[in-house]
Amino acid sequence: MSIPLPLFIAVPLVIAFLLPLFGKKGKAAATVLANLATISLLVFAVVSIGRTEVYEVGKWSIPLGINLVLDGLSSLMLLAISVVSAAAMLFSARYMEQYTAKAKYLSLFLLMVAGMNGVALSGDIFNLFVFLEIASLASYALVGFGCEHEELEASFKYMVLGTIASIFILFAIALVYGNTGTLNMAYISKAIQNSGLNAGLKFALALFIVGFGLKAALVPFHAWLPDAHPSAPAPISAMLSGILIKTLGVYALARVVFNIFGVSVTIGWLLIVLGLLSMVAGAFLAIGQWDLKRLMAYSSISQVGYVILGVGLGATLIAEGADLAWASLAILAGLFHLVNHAVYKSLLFLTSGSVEMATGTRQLKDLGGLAERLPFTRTTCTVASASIVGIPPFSGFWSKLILVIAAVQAQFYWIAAVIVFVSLCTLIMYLKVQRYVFLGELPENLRQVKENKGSMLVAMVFLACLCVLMGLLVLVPGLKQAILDPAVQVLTDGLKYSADVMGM
Amino acid sequence: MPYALCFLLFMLGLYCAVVKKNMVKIVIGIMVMEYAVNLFLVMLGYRSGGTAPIIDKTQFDPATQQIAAGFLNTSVDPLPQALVLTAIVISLGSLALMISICVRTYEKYGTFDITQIRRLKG
Amino acid sequence: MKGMTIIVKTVSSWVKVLIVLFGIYIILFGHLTPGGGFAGGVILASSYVLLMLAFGREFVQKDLPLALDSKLDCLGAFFFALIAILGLVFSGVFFVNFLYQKYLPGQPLKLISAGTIPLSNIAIGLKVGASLFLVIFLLSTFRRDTSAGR
Amino acid sequence: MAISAVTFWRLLHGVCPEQCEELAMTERMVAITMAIFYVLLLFMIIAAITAIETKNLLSSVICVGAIGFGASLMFLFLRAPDIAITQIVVEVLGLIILIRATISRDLTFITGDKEFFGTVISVVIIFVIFLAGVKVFETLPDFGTAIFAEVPNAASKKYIAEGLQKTGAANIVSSVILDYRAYDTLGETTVLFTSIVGATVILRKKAKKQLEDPD
Repeated sequence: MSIPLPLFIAVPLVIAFLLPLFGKKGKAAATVLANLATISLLVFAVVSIGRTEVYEVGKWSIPLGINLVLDGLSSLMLLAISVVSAAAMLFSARYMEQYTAKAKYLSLFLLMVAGMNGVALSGDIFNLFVFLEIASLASYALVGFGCEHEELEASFKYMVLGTIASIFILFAIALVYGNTGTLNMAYISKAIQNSGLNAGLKFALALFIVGFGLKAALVPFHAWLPDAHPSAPAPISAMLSGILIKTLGVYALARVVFNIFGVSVTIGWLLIVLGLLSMVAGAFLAIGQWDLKRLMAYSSISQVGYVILGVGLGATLIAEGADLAWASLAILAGLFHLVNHAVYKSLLFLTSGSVEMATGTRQLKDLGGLAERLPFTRTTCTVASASIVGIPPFSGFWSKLILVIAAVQAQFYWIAAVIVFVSLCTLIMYLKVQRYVFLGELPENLRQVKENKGSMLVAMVFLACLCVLMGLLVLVPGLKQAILDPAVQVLTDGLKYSADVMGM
Repeated sequence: MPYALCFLLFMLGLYCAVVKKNMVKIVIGIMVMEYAVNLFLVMLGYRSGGTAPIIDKTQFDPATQQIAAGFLNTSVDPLPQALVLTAIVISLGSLALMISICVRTYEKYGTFDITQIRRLKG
Repeated sequence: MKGMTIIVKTVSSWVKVLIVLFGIYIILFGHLTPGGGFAGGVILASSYVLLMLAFGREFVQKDLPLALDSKLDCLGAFFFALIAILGLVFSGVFFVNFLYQKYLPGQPLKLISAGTIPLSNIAIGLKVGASLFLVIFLLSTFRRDTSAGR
Repeated sequence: MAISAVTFWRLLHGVCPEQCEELAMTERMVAITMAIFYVLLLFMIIAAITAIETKNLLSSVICVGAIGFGASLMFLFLRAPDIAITQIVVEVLGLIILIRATISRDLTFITGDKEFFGTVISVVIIFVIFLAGVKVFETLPDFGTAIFAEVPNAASKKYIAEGLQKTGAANIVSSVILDYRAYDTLGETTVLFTSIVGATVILRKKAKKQLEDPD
């Protein structure tokens, strides 16, 4: 059975529109409904693996109307979004009991999911902008959900930078429209292939890179992330770090650079430099943090660097005309790391939420010795840490290994060295987390701490199992061919995208 | 040349949003940027001596279902106008949310000055 | 705040009717003349904002309770999404203008034409009017609460 | 003078009946329109500078209103009456929202000294980007020659030619936003919905409750 593509957006939207109608009494029903929505999205995403389709909304053939494009990359993103959102939604069922206005929270959550799905599926550049705004606005509100001093401050900072990024993107869209006269991504791509890049389009590309770079929190533009991600409630931190920055930033950037404008050596190196800067700076800043969630937020910057590095390496290799196999290897590493990071970083944030809910603090210096009190949280956190550090056989190991192999094969030995070095820094970070949260002496005031039960546990165990099993995605050839290879194919094919979309 | 003036407006807004230390001023800078982008989009679709893309009774012949050729050759581009309508609504939405955050922050901190609203480090 | 003087109250209660009528006109004729659901909705919202400024907040609360307003907001958005989904149900494709293409072509340049476009305008007008009034009301009440608290 | 008055009246009405077509195409009319554009743009830039630099927040907000109404007039002359109407009503509500936020606060005047050095650097950077950007606009088609007229098979051409027949709406902009690109409008409505839910969430009285509370 094939799912009509608009359902990916319509289901969360309609439920989000209805949720605020549930008052205080209908809170349980609202929670169940919202969970049903995310789980059905997960089912849709799994069913749609391997499908490629162009859906013309309103029966208007492109470029008259808007089209939705489902290809390998989109379905990979949809899968990642729905896995993380299903887990985070399950986690919030219990976690969000400590806040008021839960129905509105659930509504905003689903709106964010709908926005991300819309971005992943859109084949029209302006439509991509609109859905990007939905996801961003929902995330601004969710960051400030607690309404405390720090949360509001972080939310304002995030909102200002995010809105400036959105305006840059809109300006770039206007420039693209002024130069090509169309908004459909396939048609823009074709027009650019016919006319070449002129100064206007180059400026638009620069604006796109700044805009999406701000959304992805790459290093010169990262100022908002370490404030915004820790301030949000834990499931939202998991969503933001796990998937939002990747959909709005990395995915959109990759789509624009690879499929619309086409790669060039300059752009490839720009991405590599941005990726390396993010990796190194994020790792160094993370080591010095004493706030559990803030440490994880800085580590997100560093990990997104890996993804951008992989994608940028691929872009450089393609543009230099090197062997396509290496380029696909680098891109494979980047995308695989994207999925891996989505899973283990959201798990890490969920465990941090579990610790915070049990103890009421997230300062590393106030914690300690929780290994016995919180056995499940401890185990899942260890699994996630092992993954992020890259200990075999956990998922992070495989993506980093592939990235190193790709860098060595492309004869960028120093990049491989940096990757290994940053992995060591990551090891130090998470040893610190283990040492100060779970080992050491249990402080007096934490003797009565109890493990969280119910939906929170289920969500964490679900993600931990995924962390262990993710390695299979590259080890089992069938899975790799079904999920990762089509996504890599979309990027390596580059400008063939326009012909593909118009042909379907 | 009108494009350049429009871009100047955009840069003024950017300057205000980046340099100013007052929350309301930052919001104002963002609004100015939004005006500039909207204007720019509509300007892209303008034709000298054009007409609005709305068909009225004088330009439509009900008998033959034909639209007057004059309309087809002079109508300005409807697509950027549709985009700008969407963009205006989006900017109004983000304005409402941003002002709510400002007002709530003011209640907490008692000031709009972001140099004094600094509990988070870094 | 108990509102303004009797002159303002009398004038605005008259003007309010005109504004509401104008808003409805803009919404209903959105597919024929400039305007549309969004502009009309904002005009509807501004009529209530005028009432709020003239008579004070309690009066408006009686006329249009906040809970009802926020329900209207959700329902307006829901109806618009419903129009899209009905396209999927009736014509197999999301957002098809199924009324115009299948059931109710109407006469060009007449009020009843263009299928789902006027319906969408009405849904958007409802949604926009309710939501904008809601946010302005919230912002002004919020200010009063905190200043009273100090 | 008389001609310009007539022109002005016709411009205000946005639509141009046939009998003024030959008049509309005269260079004089185009020149007058261009002059109006320049005046409005300069007016908006001056208002923007005032809004940015004035110390009084309330005057600053009112200057923003002036930019908005300038933009609305500009839209009218750019033959976009839909946007002009929307801009005006949005401007009014936006101003109310902004004034609600600023007026009768303790602090309507901005005090405190500026960091001179940082400001200069930002001004220089922004000026350089501006100079770079001005070059970029030379790649666009000249002002007044719309891009869609030059591109073969542009979507906009079909909207104008077939919009009434295919969607039944005489207002082509309406047919674009509610039929051809209705999906965008669904997104737009959702954005507004999101921001309103977000605003109610941010402005709610109590955010956290004690977990021990038996609901």
